[in-house]
Amino acid sequence: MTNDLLVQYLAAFLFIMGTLVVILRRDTIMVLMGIELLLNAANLSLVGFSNSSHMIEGQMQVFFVITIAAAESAIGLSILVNLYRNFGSIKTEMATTLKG
Amino acid sequence: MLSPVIVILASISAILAVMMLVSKNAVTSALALLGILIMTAGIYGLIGEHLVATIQLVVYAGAIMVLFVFSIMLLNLNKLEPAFGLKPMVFMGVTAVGLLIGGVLMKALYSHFTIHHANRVMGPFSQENVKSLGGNSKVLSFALFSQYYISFEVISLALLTALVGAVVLAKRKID
Amino acid sequence: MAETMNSSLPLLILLSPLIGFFINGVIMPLVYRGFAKTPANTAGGIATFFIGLSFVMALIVFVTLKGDSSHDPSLVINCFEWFNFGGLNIPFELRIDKLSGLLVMIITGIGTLIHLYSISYMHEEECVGRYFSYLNLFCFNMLLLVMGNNLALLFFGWEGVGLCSYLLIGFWYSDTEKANAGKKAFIVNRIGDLGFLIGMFLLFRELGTLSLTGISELLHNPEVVARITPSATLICLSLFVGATGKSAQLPLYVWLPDAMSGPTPVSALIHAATMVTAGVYMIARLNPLFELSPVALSVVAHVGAITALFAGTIAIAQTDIKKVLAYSTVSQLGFMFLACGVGAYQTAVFHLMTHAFFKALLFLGSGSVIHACSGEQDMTKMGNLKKYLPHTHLTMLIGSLAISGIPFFSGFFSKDEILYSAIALPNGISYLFIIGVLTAALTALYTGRMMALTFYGTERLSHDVKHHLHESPALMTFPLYVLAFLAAAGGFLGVPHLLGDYLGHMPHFLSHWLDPVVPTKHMPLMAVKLPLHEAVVMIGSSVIAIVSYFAGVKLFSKVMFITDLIPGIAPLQKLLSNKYYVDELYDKIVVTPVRKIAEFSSGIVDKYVFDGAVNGVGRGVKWVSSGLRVIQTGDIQTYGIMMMLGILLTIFFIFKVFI
Amino acid sequence: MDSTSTILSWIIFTPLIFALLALVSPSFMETRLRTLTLIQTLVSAVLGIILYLQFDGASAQMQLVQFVPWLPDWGINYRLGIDGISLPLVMLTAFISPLAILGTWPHGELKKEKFFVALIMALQAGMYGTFLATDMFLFYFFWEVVLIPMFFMIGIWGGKDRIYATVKFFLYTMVGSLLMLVAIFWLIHSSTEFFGQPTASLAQLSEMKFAFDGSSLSSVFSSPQTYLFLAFALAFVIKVPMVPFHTWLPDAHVQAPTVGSVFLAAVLLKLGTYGLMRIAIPMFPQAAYYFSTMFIILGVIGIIYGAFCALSQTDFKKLVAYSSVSHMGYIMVGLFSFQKVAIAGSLYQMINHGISAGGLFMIVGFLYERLHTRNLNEFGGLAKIVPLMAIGFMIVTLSSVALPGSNGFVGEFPILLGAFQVHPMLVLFAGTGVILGAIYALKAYQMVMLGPQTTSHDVSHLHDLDGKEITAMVVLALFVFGIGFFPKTFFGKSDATLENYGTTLIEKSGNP
Amino acid sequence: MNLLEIFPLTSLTSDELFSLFPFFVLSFGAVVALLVGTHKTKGRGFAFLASFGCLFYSMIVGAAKLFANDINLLHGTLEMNSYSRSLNLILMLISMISIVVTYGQDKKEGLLPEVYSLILFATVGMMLMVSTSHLLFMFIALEIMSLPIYVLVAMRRTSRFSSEAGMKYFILGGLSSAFLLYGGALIFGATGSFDLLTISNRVAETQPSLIYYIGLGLITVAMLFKVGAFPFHGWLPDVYQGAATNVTGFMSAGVKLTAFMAFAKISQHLVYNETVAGLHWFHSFIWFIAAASMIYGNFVAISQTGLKRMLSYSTIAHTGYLLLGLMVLRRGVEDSRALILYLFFYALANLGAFAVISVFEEKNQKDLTLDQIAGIGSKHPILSTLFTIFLLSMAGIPLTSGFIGKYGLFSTAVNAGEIPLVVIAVLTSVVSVYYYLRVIVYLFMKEPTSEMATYQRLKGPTIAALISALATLEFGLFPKAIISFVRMFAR
Repeated sequence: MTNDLLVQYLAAFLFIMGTLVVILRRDTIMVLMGIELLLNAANLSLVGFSNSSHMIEGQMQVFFVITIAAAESAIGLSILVNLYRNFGSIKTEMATTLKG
Repeated sequence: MLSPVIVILASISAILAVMMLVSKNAVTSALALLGILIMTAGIYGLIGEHLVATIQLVVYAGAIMVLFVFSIMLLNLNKLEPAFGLKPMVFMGVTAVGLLIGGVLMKALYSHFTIHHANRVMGPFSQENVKSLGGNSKVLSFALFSQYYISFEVISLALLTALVGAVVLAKRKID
Repeated sequence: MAETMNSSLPLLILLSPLIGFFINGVIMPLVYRGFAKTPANTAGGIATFFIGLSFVMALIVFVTLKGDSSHDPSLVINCFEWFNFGGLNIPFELRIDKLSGLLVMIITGIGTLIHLYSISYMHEEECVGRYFSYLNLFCFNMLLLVMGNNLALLFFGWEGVGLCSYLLIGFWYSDTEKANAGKKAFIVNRIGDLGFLIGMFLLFRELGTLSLTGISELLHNPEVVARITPSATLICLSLFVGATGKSAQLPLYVWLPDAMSGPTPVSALIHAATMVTAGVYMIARLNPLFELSPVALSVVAHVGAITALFAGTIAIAQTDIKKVLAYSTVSQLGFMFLACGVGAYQTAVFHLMTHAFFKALLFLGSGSVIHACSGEQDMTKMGNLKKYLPHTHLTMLIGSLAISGIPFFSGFFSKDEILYSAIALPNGISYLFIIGVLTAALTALYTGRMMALTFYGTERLSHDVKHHLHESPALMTFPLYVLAFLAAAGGFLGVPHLLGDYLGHMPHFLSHWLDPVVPTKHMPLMAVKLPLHEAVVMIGSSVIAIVSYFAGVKLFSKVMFITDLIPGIAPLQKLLSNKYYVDELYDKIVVTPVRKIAEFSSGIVDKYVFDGAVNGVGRGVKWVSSGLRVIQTGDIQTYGIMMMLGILLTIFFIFKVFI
Repeated sequence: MDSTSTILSWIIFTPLIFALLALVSPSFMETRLRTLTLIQTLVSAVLGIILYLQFDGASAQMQLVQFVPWLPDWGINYRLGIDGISLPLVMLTAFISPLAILGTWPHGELKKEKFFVALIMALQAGMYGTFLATDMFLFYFFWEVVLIPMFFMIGIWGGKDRIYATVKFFLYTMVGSLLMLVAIFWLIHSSTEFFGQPTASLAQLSEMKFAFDGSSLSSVFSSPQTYLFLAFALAFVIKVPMVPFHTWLPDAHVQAPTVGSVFLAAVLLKLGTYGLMRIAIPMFPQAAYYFSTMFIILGVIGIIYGAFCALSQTDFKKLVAYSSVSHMGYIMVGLFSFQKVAIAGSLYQMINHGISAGGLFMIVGFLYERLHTRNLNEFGGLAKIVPLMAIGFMIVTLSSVALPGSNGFVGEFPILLGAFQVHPMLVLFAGTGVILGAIYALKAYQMVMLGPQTTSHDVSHLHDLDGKEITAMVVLALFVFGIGFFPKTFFGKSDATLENYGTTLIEKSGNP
Repeated sequence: MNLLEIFPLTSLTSDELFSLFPFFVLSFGAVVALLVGTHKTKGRGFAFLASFGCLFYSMIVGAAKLFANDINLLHGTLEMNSYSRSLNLILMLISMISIVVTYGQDKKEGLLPEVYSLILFATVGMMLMVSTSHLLFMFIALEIMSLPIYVLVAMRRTSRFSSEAGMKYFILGGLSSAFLLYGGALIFGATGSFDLLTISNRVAETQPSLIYYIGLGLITVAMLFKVGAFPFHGWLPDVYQGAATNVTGFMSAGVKLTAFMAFAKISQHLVYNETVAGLHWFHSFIWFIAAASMIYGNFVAISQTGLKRMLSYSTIAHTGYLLLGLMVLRRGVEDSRALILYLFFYALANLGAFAVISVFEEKNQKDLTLDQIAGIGSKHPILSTLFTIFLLSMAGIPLTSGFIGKYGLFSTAVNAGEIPLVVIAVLTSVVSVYYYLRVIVYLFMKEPTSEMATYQRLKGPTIAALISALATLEFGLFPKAIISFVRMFAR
């Protein structure tokens, strides 16, 4: 059991947690947070791997991923606002007019 | 040689993650996420990735979380109805599947680290090399502007898109 | 033996009625702007001219054909290639030898007379043009049937005459009965034709040719004979099925009585003189083949004999004059087949000829009677017409005497010869002879009855019929007289030895003349104490004939049915007058089932099985589809869960390989 | 082979050119469209005659071939050619089309006539193409293209249940042809292995041998030839149609406008048998021979079953449709009997059925135009009023009951004769079709023409055939009796091909 | 040692500059469109012109430099060779058509002028995605492609459907891209590189550990999500239905092509790599997914009454067929020809079909139903004929390019011995024929109903439909040119 493995374990756990949040929580804001968590987990694992094998690719990517995450959350939140405007709520089960 | 601090940080963030999943209040969850991010930053720091840790704190823990909390307040979503609209069976099932996948993942990681990790491809940037080259930040910055300029340039498109998109979607006036 | 003369005369004989058909069927309507518009005399004149023309030509050819019994100067002319591919070669070849020549003479000759007769018989009908064109077309097909030097051509004519009889029987088509009669005739014939086809196929498989010349040549070759003998029975029987259809033998005779709903001249020409004898002609023509199969021959003989008796019995209880004649035709044809069956082909042909004479005569006579009685056919409504229709009476009397086999009329010689050969020939069978004698008696009886009911006894005419009663015009009586002469004298072409010697007349002239084509079988009894046997048969039969004929005349000038004399047999009478309920039987066992099957197959099978399967698939797809679309709940969680399961699946697939 | 002659392309593309003409034709042409179509069909017929004259009956080879590279990468090229098998069918198409136009045009105003005309022309182009293509891909291309105009014809101008009928027609054919497509892929793929580079030329493809082992059932179903054959055969027998794949036909016929029915019966069905004759049987002879008995049995069932179904119909058009099922059964029997005579007979039967069925549908059309019903019970005794129609009807009836002297006999006699040499019992059964055929044909004739005059319609003022219809029927009658008496004259040019075809087929099929 | 030696600051050669030129031009154009779009009244027109012009210009440049020498920037971060250049060209064509479709549509649907610049951004993302062979750069490109599309989908701001669709797409898209990222991380962990080529070489040298395969599995899942294969298809019908129709067209054409090309590249390098052992699971997995997608898509499409939704299900089915094409890939790009052809022809048909639909849609309408188009063929023969052509092309009937595409795809599959799957494909495509035909039946053979759709008089979509129809027929009848073109660049 080493730090690297621990970090990877943590990353994996966070990743699963994030997935569960995205799938299980029913209000969009939580779901967005879940996605952030997912990205963060991925970052963690990237950094862990790259660090453990004395590389810097991982860290470099993390910068971009973080930026992307920022952009994504911005768009996500604006979509959420839009959803709120149209449905008066951000519950996902509200927005099920398209089905079948 | 497992460093206890990392263990502590990891376990805290794990607990926070669970909290985030189950908590009824969005703000609580947001704060839990914040916690996780900060813990992650801490771990980055401890394994010697200072620049990443800083950026993690600034961008993530700073900007993004503020954004979230702000929009929670904006749409005053802090009081949420029952969190999971799912039948308990389904909930348990999904969680079980998730954990199963997680377990498989961890097993794979374990085998990786026990079997293959030894003969992995090593890069030049061991801690001391980095030190000798003038520190983590310097190395990364050099790399950023020589090896990653394309990504660096391109990422601006993403940000611009985000900007435009946010404006387009959220702006009140409708013509 | 068949030297080919390059004379196109046979072709002209064949074509001339066809030309007549075209003129009456195509040109006249154009000239007169319409189908019903051609005047009777014009149409009749044209038709008669062309058939007469071919009669003349036939006469010329026939004269060139005469020759002694030794050789057969047959004309074979090849007109053009009909079929020729894949090893099937059927040239359009016409052949005139003594046999076909004789039949051509009969067809064209009697044909001409009947055309003449028809002119005045049909003159007040509409669409006479149609009628005469059909008649000509019939003559064409009939001539093709007898002249075709190839079974396929024979079949051509065979089906062609069937078509014409369909058209002519249904000439008054607006009457459903008559139309149905035509349809029935065609379809029953078709059943026979299938047998004929199968026979041809078998023959082709065995011999590889359908040409008559080829067949007869091959059958002179011993090892070919040896090869096909086993299958000969099958071939002959299936061909004979065709014959039973065309020549109205059991079990396919049912169409002929109904066919009487056609105009009477048609009955005379088609259903007495020519078409119905096609079967006899075919068997006589293929005699070398039939010789190979005693079984088939005896079947032919038995069917013939039984039919003869069967039809005779029916005839005796009929009241419709034409029905009587129809059944008598069936029974006479039975006689011919009996002759063929016992191997006396020449005798069959001989009887064919004489029968053509007297039966045509009788039909035309009855036509004249019906004409006179303004369409009345029921004999119970006639009687004592003798004094109104002298000519008709005279000619019909001769005819009836001929058919009954009163000595020295034509029927006497031919029938007598048949009876004689029924026992005298090697494969002759005595009980068939008995049947024959019985039938002969019956024939005389019902003919006498017919004469009596029609011409003698009390007058039973309804008033207005009586009012219009008149002797037929000369144009109708003339053919009657010609035929009467033939019916009376025709027999002298085949005088038996016994008399032949005394009459200083060359005995069995016709038979000897036909020898090269249809060889004689030598009669074993002929050598020893021949006169005695022949005398016995002859005298016996003539006595029977005379007795029963006059009995018939005498009895039935007073009463109409046997039941009136012997009340005990009323049920029998009923049975007979209903023709043994054969039509009803067929309706039960054939017609109804076919209709049922048809309704079943289109109503049930097609709708529910085949189509049901197809539509079922469609419905199944729709059902699955509506089932599948349920998982698209529109709720994002469902999709997420689906993805999760997808990942699980992936991992499962990965680990299936690794663990 | 290089492009020596372009006449085949002309035959294919003339209708298309006219179709474009019709589509762009200005509004005042609307009334002349029918004339335009007639002109087109006549032009095609003339081209057909020229083709017939150019064709050399002595040679069994593909003639007048044209070769234009199309998709050389995939071995696919625009290859056209004609031989004694396709010649009669092309001629049939060329002659039936003008007759159909003459005889069956609805008297009333037709909606969107422009498109109707264009579709008719496109349909012809497709049919010519299918008969003339000597490239597998091209063949499939045209084979599918034929569907589309027919689909629209039935669907837009059809009767009450037209949509059900047309969709059924399209899908049914689609199932078969898509499986055929897979088989085509397989063929071309193996051609890549066989010749080094892929080729879709029928000539080359038919040089390939596919393993076939008929020793046991398992071995049969483990040999590729079986699957290839079955895939092709399915596509074709659906088109023929062979029982039990026939159910689309009655619906399609009943719903289709008369022109459509005529083309469908006269030519489209022949695509199926042509496919069998050109591709399925000669390319996979052993498999074909192995399954021949099965197909003959199905054919015989088709003959009898179709006849029985026809027997109980009261809808005249349905009756004719089922009679088609019955008659096409003969062709199946002939093709799969592997006898030269029968194969030749089948080819003739294709033409003859085209003529007789076409004629019958024209008659149906005449009656429908005049009385607006197809119910046989509502006719009767018309012969007095419309004698010409009665005569025409009688003539096509004779041809359909295969009376000697009519063309029908020329087809059925050799088929039965040939098939009898190998399957006597089956032919005996098939022969009952001759009887049943007579029954339903005469029944139909009597119900329409004979008997007392019908009371369900006022038929006294019924007008007889007009000039165009007369022309159509006369030409038809000429064909009926011409072929009936002088088959050699009409089919002489096919002999060489048929001879060669039969010989090679029989020796390739391992037929003892 | 000196950092400059490790990270040398190289300057771009003119070749490299030229091959990056299209990206510059497009990004520039996007910004310009953004700016001119702010004009009060004619904003949309200007934005359209600007974006169209830039696209046109960059296409010319791209075409001119099509066969310039290959360049490879920063270990596969950008691989510009004739292959990727041509794909870029196709993508630019697609986005050009969809911009034309958007013109007119935008006013009707009340889309802001930014829509053009967003489309351009997305295009740049797509082009980057097909041009890179660097896993994480692929992630970035994917995001650059997806973010504008999230916005575009949600852009009918007053329509509940649109915002719902945007939400769904965003959430599930984010999830899937996270999978891609994490999968990339795992692969990186296993092999220590992001460059596909390097990875495949390393994998070939040493048997990778399990996380490599799991990472690959995650990436596969992400890709399958983007292309909308069966268990990951959930978003697709809803999003296609909810988005503005021009956007739907753009997605069904562009995103699909991009995702498939990326997927093809990944699987060519990481899976269909003879030297790597034990990747059969991938093959059988894709087999399963393909079959499931065909069956599911086609069967469910049957019971749809909305055209957009029906077409989206048919998209799932087509994904199945395309996966069939993916399975026959080998290392190198030869076999991707059939895939590219099919994708291109399918893109044309889809763009056209959705263009026609958009012509008949009301503002903020949920979907165009079959009843609405009943009997429209007699009122608008031209448009209906165009629509018919597109449907026939999707059904793969001859005369249309769809047939050529299907032919190429299936024959390639048969050559690779995938006959059972091809048979499934063929049988299910019979089902598809049924629902395509049903639309045609409604167009031409049904009687008009009361709620018959009204013609919206949109120039853009009509022109676009016309162009795509012509292209469809042209490639259907004379495919030689395009095929040899593909053959040329997919060398």
